[in-house]
Amino acid sequence: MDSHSIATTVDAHGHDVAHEHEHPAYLRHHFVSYEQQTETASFGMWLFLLTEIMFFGGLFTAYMIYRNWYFPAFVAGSHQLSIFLGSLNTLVLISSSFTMAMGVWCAETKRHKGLVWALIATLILGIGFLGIKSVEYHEKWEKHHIPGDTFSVQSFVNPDSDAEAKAAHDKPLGLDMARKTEVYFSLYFAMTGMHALHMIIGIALLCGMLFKAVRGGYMDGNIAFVENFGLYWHFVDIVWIFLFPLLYLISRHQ
Amino acid sequence: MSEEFENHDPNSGHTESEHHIVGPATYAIIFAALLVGTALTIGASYLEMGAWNPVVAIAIACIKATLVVLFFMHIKYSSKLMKLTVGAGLFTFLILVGMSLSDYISRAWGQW
Amino acid sequence: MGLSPVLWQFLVKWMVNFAIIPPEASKIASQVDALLVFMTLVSLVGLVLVGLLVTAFSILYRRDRNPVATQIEGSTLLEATWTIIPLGLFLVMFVWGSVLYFRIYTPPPNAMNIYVVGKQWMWKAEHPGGQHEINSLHIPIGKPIQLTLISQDVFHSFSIPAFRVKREAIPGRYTTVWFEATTPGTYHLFCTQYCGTQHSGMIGDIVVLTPENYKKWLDSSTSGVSLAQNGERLFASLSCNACHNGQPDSRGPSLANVYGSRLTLASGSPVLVDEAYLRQAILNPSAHITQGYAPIMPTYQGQVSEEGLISLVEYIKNLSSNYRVQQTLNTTELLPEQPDKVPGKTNGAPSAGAQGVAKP
Amino acid sequence: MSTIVILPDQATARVPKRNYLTNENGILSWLLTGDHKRIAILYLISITFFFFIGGALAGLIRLELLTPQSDLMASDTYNKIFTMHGVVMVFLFLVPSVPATLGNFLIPIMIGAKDLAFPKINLLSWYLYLVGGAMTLGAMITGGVDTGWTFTTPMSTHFSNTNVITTGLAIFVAGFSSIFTGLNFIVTIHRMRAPGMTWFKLPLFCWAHYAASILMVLGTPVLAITLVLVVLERTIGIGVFDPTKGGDPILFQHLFWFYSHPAVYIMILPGMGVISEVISTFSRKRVFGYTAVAFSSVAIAVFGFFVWAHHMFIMGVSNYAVLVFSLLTMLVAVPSAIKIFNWTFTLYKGSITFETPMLYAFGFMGLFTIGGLTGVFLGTSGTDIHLTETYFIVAHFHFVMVGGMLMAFLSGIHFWWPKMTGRMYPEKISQLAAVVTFIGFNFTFFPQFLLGMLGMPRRYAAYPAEFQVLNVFSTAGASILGVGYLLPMIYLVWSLKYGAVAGANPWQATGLEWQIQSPPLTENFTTIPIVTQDVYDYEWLERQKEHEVTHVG
Repeated sequence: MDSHSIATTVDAHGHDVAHEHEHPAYLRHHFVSYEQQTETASFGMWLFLLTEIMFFGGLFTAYMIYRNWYFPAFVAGSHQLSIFLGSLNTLVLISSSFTMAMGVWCAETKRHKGLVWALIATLILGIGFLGIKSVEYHEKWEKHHIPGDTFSVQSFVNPDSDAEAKAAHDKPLGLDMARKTEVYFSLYFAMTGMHALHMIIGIALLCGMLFKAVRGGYMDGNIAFVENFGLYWHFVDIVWIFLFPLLYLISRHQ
Repeated sequence: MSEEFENHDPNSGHTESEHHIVGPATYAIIFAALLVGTALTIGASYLEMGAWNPVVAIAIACIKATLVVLFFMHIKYSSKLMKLTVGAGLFTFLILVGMSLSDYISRAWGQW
Repeated sequence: MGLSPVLWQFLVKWMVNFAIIPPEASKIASQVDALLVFMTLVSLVGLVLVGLLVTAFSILYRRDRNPVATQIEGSTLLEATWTIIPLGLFLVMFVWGSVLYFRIYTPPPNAMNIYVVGKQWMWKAEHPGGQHEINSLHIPIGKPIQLTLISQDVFHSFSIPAFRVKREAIPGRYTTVWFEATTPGTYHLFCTQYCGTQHSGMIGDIVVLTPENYKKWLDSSTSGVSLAQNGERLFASLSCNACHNGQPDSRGPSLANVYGSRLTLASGSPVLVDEAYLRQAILNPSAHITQGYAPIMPTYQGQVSEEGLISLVEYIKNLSSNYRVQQTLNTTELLPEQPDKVPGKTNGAPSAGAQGVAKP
Repeated sequence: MSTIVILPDQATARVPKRNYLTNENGILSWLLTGDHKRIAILYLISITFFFFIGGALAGLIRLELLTPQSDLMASDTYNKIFTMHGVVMVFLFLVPSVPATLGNFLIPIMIGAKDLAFPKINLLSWYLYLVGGAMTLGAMITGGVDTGWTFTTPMSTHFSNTNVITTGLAIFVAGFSSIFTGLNFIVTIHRMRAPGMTWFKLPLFCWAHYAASILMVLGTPVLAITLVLVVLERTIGIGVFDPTKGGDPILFQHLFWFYSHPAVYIMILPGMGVISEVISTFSRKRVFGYTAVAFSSVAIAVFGFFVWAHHMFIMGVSNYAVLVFSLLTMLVAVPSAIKIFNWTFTLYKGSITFETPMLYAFGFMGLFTIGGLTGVFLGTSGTDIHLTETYFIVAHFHFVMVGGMLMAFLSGIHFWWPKMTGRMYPEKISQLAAVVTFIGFNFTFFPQFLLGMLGMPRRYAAYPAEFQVLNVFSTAGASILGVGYLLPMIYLVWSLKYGAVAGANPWQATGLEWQIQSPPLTENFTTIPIVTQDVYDYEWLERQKEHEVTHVG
């Protein structure tokens, strides 16, 4: 604690220049050991995921309140969603979570090929998820189920005019309740939209990671990024695990 | 929150939780369990259970999420601090949802 | 060294009228003030205590007098003292305050109901007798008055400092507050929830009158059509009576004496019929179907203004028999006893006189 | 009056040549720095900038309220000005003020670390803050926004045609800046402590920041999603808060206050941390009831999440919810009372001197006590009905935020100024500034309590003439207050060049930050310290000094 001694010099970007004992190059200057650095990184990532929980928390709160208020509208609204596509997407996302977990394992055990293939699989599955989601969104667009000025309650006041509503044997809703389906679709788009946004951010990060992995990255033991991305990807998966039953499944009975 | 404040030295603390590598076998089992859970929840949605439909669906979703958190996200093998962090997030989430709902539920009190 | 004369005038005027609380003009005001005085005293004691201690310690233990500090870890006893005593005092305030809160927001059953609609940037008061006011409210002393508030657009807040009451007017939902004025006079009415450009212009007068003067005012400012009468016309012009007529084969439930009763809805849940329920049932009938009836009622959202809804609600509240409903249904004749006051708006054109149909 | 200040011999003393300020030169070395101390300086500059913008807006508000009519400006201009004042002061000054400047600078040093856990994220959070600030300024210049800083729906979604979207997104971005700061602090305090630095050897400053960071991390995202929904409602017309589509505007209030109530603890807790340090140092004494003060910070953070609906007592929430939230509000008032009494008793048997930071701290204690106690008036549901939405609430939160937080901020800036710059501020004039600020503050805001009691509503451009005298008092006080804030600005800048050389530990304080040179090295410590002494251990410090003397002798 002698303030005037000049011992080691450390530059602002954290690379030890004069430390005698061996440290890997990726150990940043302010950490004592690599373990401290990775633990710190994953703790930070978890705290970030907590903010994500709260971020979606507001939407879940809104969903619970309005589902109780406008149950028939939520039933009719959920009949507009395809269980097949929803289930397929769940399958896709769980698989991508699995491949990502395998990717983390490959990185931990320094399997270069495995990591690259796991990341490619994750990437394809992630893009596949968004593809299926966009098919669903497109259908909503065509049927004027996007909230806003163009929103149409036709499918709900006159279910016979609508294939999905007819298939679900929907009874016509009163105009007032039919209008409340806009609340359902507002939440549907807000929740799945926020989820999709997280997927898009994830895919962008994944591309960068894959690029680095192909060129031999992450084989030197510095896999904090892979691990933390894994945490993020699994979190996005968990959000979907809740969105799928809430939006697609639980309201199907009336 | 008391464990969080126990007097432990952060630099010796990390050695207690030696980095645990979860193997492909575990991942495969969890993956299979998640698929089974998905199938179950879809199947359950076709059954007529009245008020129990959402309960069952949410329960299955919670189990699935727990599996992902514990194994895919390695919380089962992580330090107490991490477990506590996850718990804190869940707790605050429940506060947000629960206390907001408390207003909505009790608005109708005295109205029957 | 002259004070500016303008400032001097202010000061004199202010000192003459100095007050730290507004006049107490309602029954609840003195009760609120009692709690305020209690809280102010507790606060002063706390503040003086902290102030004295800080001053005393600063003098006694300044470095000149006490060059070496005595290290003290703390004292559990003291910690407990200043945890428990404030907590106890706060809990007293909590209980006392909550009692007042429930009193202010639980109208007595015999209260006279006045409807207030807030819009950017004015208050519209609708008296049951058909008196309409803008930015003012005339009320008698000695009678509990319930305000049923709603907003047409954004949040507003109906505040009467002299009565110590305040309630937000919320878009899409009724809220209530009540008071009993005690002293005649004119008091401030403020909108206290920020509501846009002319927020500070959304003010008015609460005119508290003696019962005699109030009666005079009522007679001199009536529009001739009470809320219920206007509601009756709306009821007919919107053809509500086609279904809600109390006949054995009617498609809608009878509305006579429905106010204040407990209904069972089609969903099986019981509900108390109050103003808010009636309003909701007109706008969102699907969720408010009485058990045993088919969900065929159309919504009137967008077709009736808030004032029209108030008239309808007031009409249904006062409906004690279906006799006149059926009369109008059979004869399409309306309000035969009122033709002189509303010339040209009687037979044959029932809708012409009804106020409250929303403009397209 | 005696002083504890011990400065090195000014004839020979120099500010150390090698320090974090001189380590690298050039503008890029600042803009791309990972050094928590440099980022703190960057924050200090940008926050001061926004503080003076917000302050200028406050001056305009007070000028307008000099007369009952809206004569200086039209009412919509007035509305835009108080909205901007709120947005700038809350999101761009108060929330980041102490944490992003003093917290950033000191937390790593106090716990014996070389830097925060994530230096790049720390820098990112400053850039996010700048982007948020720039967007806010952009919104202000291109027509302003007139919803109030609370963005009440449906006012903000459907009835305002001003720049709500830009401002909302600005707050969204600034919110992420705050999230990253909080995240960084939590991780740092958990993971980066020096050997021997146990939780109960942490300075209370760190405890307070830890508690505030929990609120930042868990509260801010709820505000973020709420603002996203408001923006979506304005742009594409979704129907979550819109009553005409079946949404509930009160849900917006719930979500908004779920963040914005804890936000007041985000603002005040770091200030409390500063006060703990200052009072301990200038009384030469360990903080009375260290554990109680530490845990009361955490208690405030935890309870802070349970009380948000007390902002909505008259908004038509259920009466039973009001009961619950009012009761919980009373509970959250207790830890604040505990802190006040513990600070008071820290003085007991101390050896007190009255340097500027201590004067500000006394100011804090007085004003925060008033602010806290009047908070109880508002947390009590029965009296809240009369007092809410009036000038009483304006006075209350200014007593807590300006009287509390800003006093603490200035106290901390003066206290650590020698550490940050290596030079002392001029003592006499700064003591004068502290007194002027205190007097000006009371002059400005105490009349507002009376105005509120009398029922004058807040956010009124024009008001009934009977309220004028008190408003004149308030405006007069504001001009004194303005002088009080300008003075430090001037003499602190002056001291950068002409201030006395401070030396490592001018206050003879115990914290780790005082055991290293001023200004510190980029890496803070040449060797990671091993902490053996207790926190606020003045006896250890005495021994340390004796040891040095004998050593030199």
